[in-house]
Amino acid sequence: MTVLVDHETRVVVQGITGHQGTTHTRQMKAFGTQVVAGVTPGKGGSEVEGVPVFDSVRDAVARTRANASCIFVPAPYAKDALVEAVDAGVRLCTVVTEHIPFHDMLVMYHYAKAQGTRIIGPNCPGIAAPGKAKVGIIPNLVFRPGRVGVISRSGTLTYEIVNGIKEHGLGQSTCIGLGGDPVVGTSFVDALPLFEQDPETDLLVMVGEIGGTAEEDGADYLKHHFSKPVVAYIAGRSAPPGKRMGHAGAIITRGRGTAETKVAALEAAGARVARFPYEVPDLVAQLLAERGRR
Amino acid sequence: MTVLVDHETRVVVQGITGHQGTTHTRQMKAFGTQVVAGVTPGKGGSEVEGVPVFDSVRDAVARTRANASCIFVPAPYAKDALVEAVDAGVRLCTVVTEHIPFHDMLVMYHYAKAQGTRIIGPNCPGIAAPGKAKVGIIPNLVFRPGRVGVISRSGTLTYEIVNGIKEHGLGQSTCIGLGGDPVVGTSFVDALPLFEQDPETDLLVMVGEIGGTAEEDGADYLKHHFSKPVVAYIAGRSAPPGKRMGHAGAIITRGRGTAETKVAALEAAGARVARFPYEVPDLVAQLLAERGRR
Amino acid sequence: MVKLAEWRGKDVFRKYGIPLPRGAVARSADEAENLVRSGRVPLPCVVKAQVLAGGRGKGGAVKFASTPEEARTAAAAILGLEFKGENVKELLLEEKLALGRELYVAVTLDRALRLPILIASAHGGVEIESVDDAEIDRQPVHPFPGLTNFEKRRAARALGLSGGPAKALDRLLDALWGAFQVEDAELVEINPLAVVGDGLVALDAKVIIEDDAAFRHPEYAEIRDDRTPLEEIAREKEIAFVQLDGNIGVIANGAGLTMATLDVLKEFGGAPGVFLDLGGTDDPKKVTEAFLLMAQAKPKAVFLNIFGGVTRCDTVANGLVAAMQQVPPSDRFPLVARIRGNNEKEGTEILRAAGVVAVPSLKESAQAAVAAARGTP
Amino acid sequence: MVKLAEWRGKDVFRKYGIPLPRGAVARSADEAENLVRSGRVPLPCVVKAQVLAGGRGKGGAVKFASTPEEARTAAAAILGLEFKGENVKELLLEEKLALGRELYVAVTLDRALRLPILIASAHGGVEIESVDDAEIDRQPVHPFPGLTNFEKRRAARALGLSGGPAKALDRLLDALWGAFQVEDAELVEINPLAVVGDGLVALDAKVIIEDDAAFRHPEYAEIRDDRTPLEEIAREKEIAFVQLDGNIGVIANGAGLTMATLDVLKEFGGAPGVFLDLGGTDDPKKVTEAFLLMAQAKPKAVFLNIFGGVTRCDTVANGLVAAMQQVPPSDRFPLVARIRGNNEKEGTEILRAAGVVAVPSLKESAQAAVAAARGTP
Repeated sequence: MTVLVDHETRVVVQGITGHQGTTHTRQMKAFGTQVVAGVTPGKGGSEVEGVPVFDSVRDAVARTRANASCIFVPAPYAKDALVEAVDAGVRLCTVVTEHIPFHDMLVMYHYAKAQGTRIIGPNCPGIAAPGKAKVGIIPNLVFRPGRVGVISRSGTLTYEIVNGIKEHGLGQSTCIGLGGDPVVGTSFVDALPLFEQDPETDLLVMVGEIGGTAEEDGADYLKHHFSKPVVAYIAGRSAPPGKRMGHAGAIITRGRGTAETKVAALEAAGARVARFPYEVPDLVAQLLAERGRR
Repeated sequence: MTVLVDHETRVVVQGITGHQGTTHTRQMKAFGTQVVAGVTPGKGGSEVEGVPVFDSVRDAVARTRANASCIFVPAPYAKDALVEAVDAGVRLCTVVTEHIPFHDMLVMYHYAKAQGTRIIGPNCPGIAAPGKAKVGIIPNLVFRPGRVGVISRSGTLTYEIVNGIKEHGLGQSTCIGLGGDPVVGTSFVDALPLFEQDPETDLLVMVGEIGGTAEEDGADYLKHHFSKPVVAYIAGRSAPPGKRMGHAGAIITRGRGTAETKVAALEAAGARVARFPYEVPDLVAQLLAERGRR
Repeated sequence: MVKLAEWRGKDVFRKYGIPLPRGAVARSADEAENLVRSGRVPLPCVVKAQVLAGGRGKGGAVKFASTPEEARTAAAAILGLEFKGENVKELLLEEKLALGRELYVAVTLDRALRLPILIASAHGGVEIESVDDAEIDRQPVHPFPGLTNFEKRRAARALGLSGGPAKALDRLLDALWGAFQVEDAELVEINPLAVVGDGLVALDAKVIIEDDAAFRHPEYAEIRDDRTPLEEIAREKEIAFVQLDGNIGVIANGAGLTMATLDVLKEFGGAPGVFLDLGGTDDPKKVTEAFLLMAQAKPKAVFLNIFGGVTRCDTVANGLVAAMQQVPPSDRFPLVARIRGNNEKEGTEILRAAGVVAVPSLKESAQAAVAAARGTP
Repeated sequence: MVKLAEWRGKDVFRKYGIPLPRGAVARSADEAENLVRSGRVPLPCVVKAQVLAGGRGKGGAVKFASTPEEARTAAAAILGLEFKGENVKELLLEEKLALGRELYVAVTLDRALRLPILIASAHGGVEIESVDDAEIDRQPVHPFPGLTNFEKRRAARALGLSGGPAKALDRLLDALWGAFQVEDAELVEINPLAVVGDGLVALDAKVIIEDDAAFRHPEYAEIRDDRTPLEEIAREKEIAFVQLDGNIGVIANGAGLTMATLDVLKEFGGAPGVFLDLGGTDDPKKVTEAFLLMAQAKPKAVFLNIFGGVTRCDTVANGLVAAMQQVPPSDRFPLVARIRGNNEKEGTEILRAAGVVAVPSLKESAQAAVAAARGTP
């Protein structure tokens, strides 16, 4: 494994018979992922996209040795679905579901952590390692195997930037979309060490947003523990304080979590910060070239 | 450190101003333990047995670098006291308090585990390493430094047996009283690896009781992972099924957890099982002598 | 532990919304008849002795009635029965339902896992101990996330339920889990849980409340169905009291030491009777209290085995000698005392000086106690 | 998020047993006077505008009254005020208490810790943002053990409370914690919390309920104090709606992409107005709905920026062209569309064929949108 997923990753899709579950099972398989099982209570015994469906994650794991889960079940049932995966021994769960109450997510996060399961998300595009595996919903078309790592709090903006990297003729090692909710299972600080240790990543792209202090905390980690070049972009420079910009994470309150503080922290940590998404690929190419020259 | 406590152990006594807290602070100090702090809310700033008292464990840890706690607070407040110690960063907690509702103990156990804190007890005599440190209430007089490890589910029966070992001219490396409640923080299975790895322990004495299957589980561990000689004793051979023998742990229900099944499991695992407490020291001496001859 | 009688257990279940047959409690044949006549209990009905032991059906402690007169007759027949040592003083009268399958569900503690477990079996209506292990589904439930949907779905599968009854189970298990947690229960058990039409009904209720949580539950303070006056005193003094068949009273401190004492006494042919466990303490006051309590139990001989940790043995011995004076001559008994620990030599001498057999060795003192009970000193 | 008006927040507090001044809501001067005359609100009393913004005292939205007439006058003066953009339609009348110190307590979420935090400050009665950080005590509270005694003791210390008020705080914090959890709140805040004699009274209430938990709380469904009709439609369609000051309408999918679009528009001198975020989806139906919704907002120009992941761009483009036909000519606006992803070339061509400015580059398309809004194509 390089960063969390690889050829050994065996995915169970929770909520596979829903529209999203089915669509993205197809996409994950097209990506080359081993999607070994689906779960929808009451639909055990059927098949979706050639994948056997089980009534419970426990059954799915017992029969298919699934070791990663991709959760699409509706928000009111997401907490139980996550606990089910954890109890079945699944140690990596991508939660795509949006609108999960943060009170539920608090339980999910601390329960999973206690049992040794990593959550990516919720309300996130998931994780993908081109040429290896994808657990989530990032469009396949933006990827191309390469040596640029990407960690992002955004969804479609991640696609935009990852696609930009591809169109620039570069490729990605692993890309993680953390999700933009107030409480996420994996934050920048949690994800950065994985890329620092990953021999397949030469450079890291961090895509942040206003709201919270995850980028500042990430910058602190960069400063003290990260040796690879970093290109960053922070969305929302022009967003007014106090307004929720789309999802609950992206809000500036009490003067904390502004684009300015994030950009300043990242620059102080040695990252090159793009002012616009379309500047990212150029900066990446430039830093890789500089690195190559050394 | 050999088994959990040593000269580096710095004890904070929660509930130090109570009768038990004060008495055993004196005893622990007499044993040679570094008792660095006490906690009783509202009594911060005072002193007990020469030990400074604080209003909170957080304060106590900040000021004295306490790293182990001995909890004497009454049962209704024990859960909160434990959480307080855990949150203050204490990673070893001996809970002497008896009559803690097991529903509370379930929360205590799983919360402490998630945060990386080991609980010994509740309703237990605690842990002692003669010549090093004691966190708990085992009478000082039964000890003498040596190379016999003791793990016991009992209280006074532990004293009886440990004293017997001393009177036989032998000594103990570390002695842990696990407590006899239905839910304990550290069971035989949890404690055995510590003694297996302890270079100062040559032989282990296991003192069990009827009720539950902790001894059977321990025997299973012995069989597969334990290399040192073991002498065991199981109390309650003549106790009738369905009667609670003193505390909630010691009850035989549904034919499980009888003295017979425990003795059989231990013997099958290679332990020498004494029929009466007073046989233990002889068996210990005999096995040590055999070992010496080899 | 507090075992609740069926009707009290059902009161708990009712509080949490678990469906029950309509019914009411009667303490006399008159009352039973009136409950039926007034329509509070519909006919036909079942009349059940409110005792804690199982096997009531086979034991004649459950009868059926189709008329008020039959209800009276059944009540009269059951009241006053002695059922497995309990006198029947209360009856539960309930409507007799047209039953489908009978299931089993319970929540209790799994000590090894340190988690509550939800137990479900499609084979209800019999003692769960008699059901094959493969037919019993056990699921640990973690108290942090609490009981979850997938656990309830698995239980439904184990019970063979779908549709309406599965939906009813979903609500019922939430209620059962709530009762287990909020009431500080050791066990909440429904056996049988009957499928009635599209729903489920709890035909019996077994609820055991944990003693240690009594401080949170003053409502259970008065329910101590099975306590003798001596047991009551012991409880007040926080001394564990166990009644066995023999004639040697045992006073010891700590459950393990008490049981070991028992084992040794038996080895030498002794028959332990009442025994008192002071817990881990060597508090001389508690030793004295246990001694005086023991005097009331009128044993043939008493074996006192205290391992002194904190207190000095001479202090304990002095307290004991003082207590002996308080026992009226008619109630006196031969005493063998073993006090170990701090200053044990001094303590032993004080006892001997007061005429008490005091031997430091557990083996020898046990032998002495057995001899004393036989009247062969 | 649902911000509750003070009186609704106090209704929540009442449910959990938090002590409050006696009071009632009035929606007219008559009603205000009657509340006082009938004794439902004791005199002297305070009359408070029920608006969501802070700083009511200084803003003339809080008045005092000693007689029913004064209550009427105060009510009449406040009702109809426009306070920071809100029309005052409701008043809360409450008894005026003899106050001691004014404190601050709240529970909210700490995102970085991923734990709720209990916030306490002895400096209540002012905006907490204006209080020095050193004077604010913050404690994470883990939801598994829940709020514990030591946390409550530390809060009492931070608030400088002991004796009766400390005991009152103990109960109050349990209630506040309960409200935070059970109501799925983002924030429960009491500021000021007043020491009144030996007790504590919540003089104000700020409660914010999380939108995502709406499925558990139908009781809050009707309370959406600050929604315009367009916002209401957007909510129903599950489209995030944000109203800014400018004149360029923005439709994008995903919060990050939406904000990035904003940043680029501003860079080129554009002023974004209403913007609609479809969330992470590229569902053509949702694109169409957003487009029609945007038409109602009457923007000067619209910039549509969709990154297509699952759906093909040509499908989205066709849907968009179809939607354009549905907008009445009077409501039409210049449209710049950027659709990236699968089949983007085909999609862009479909749009161009329909007369839409369609540029794949974010930079160029943003420039085009700004130009369109200026009327300089």
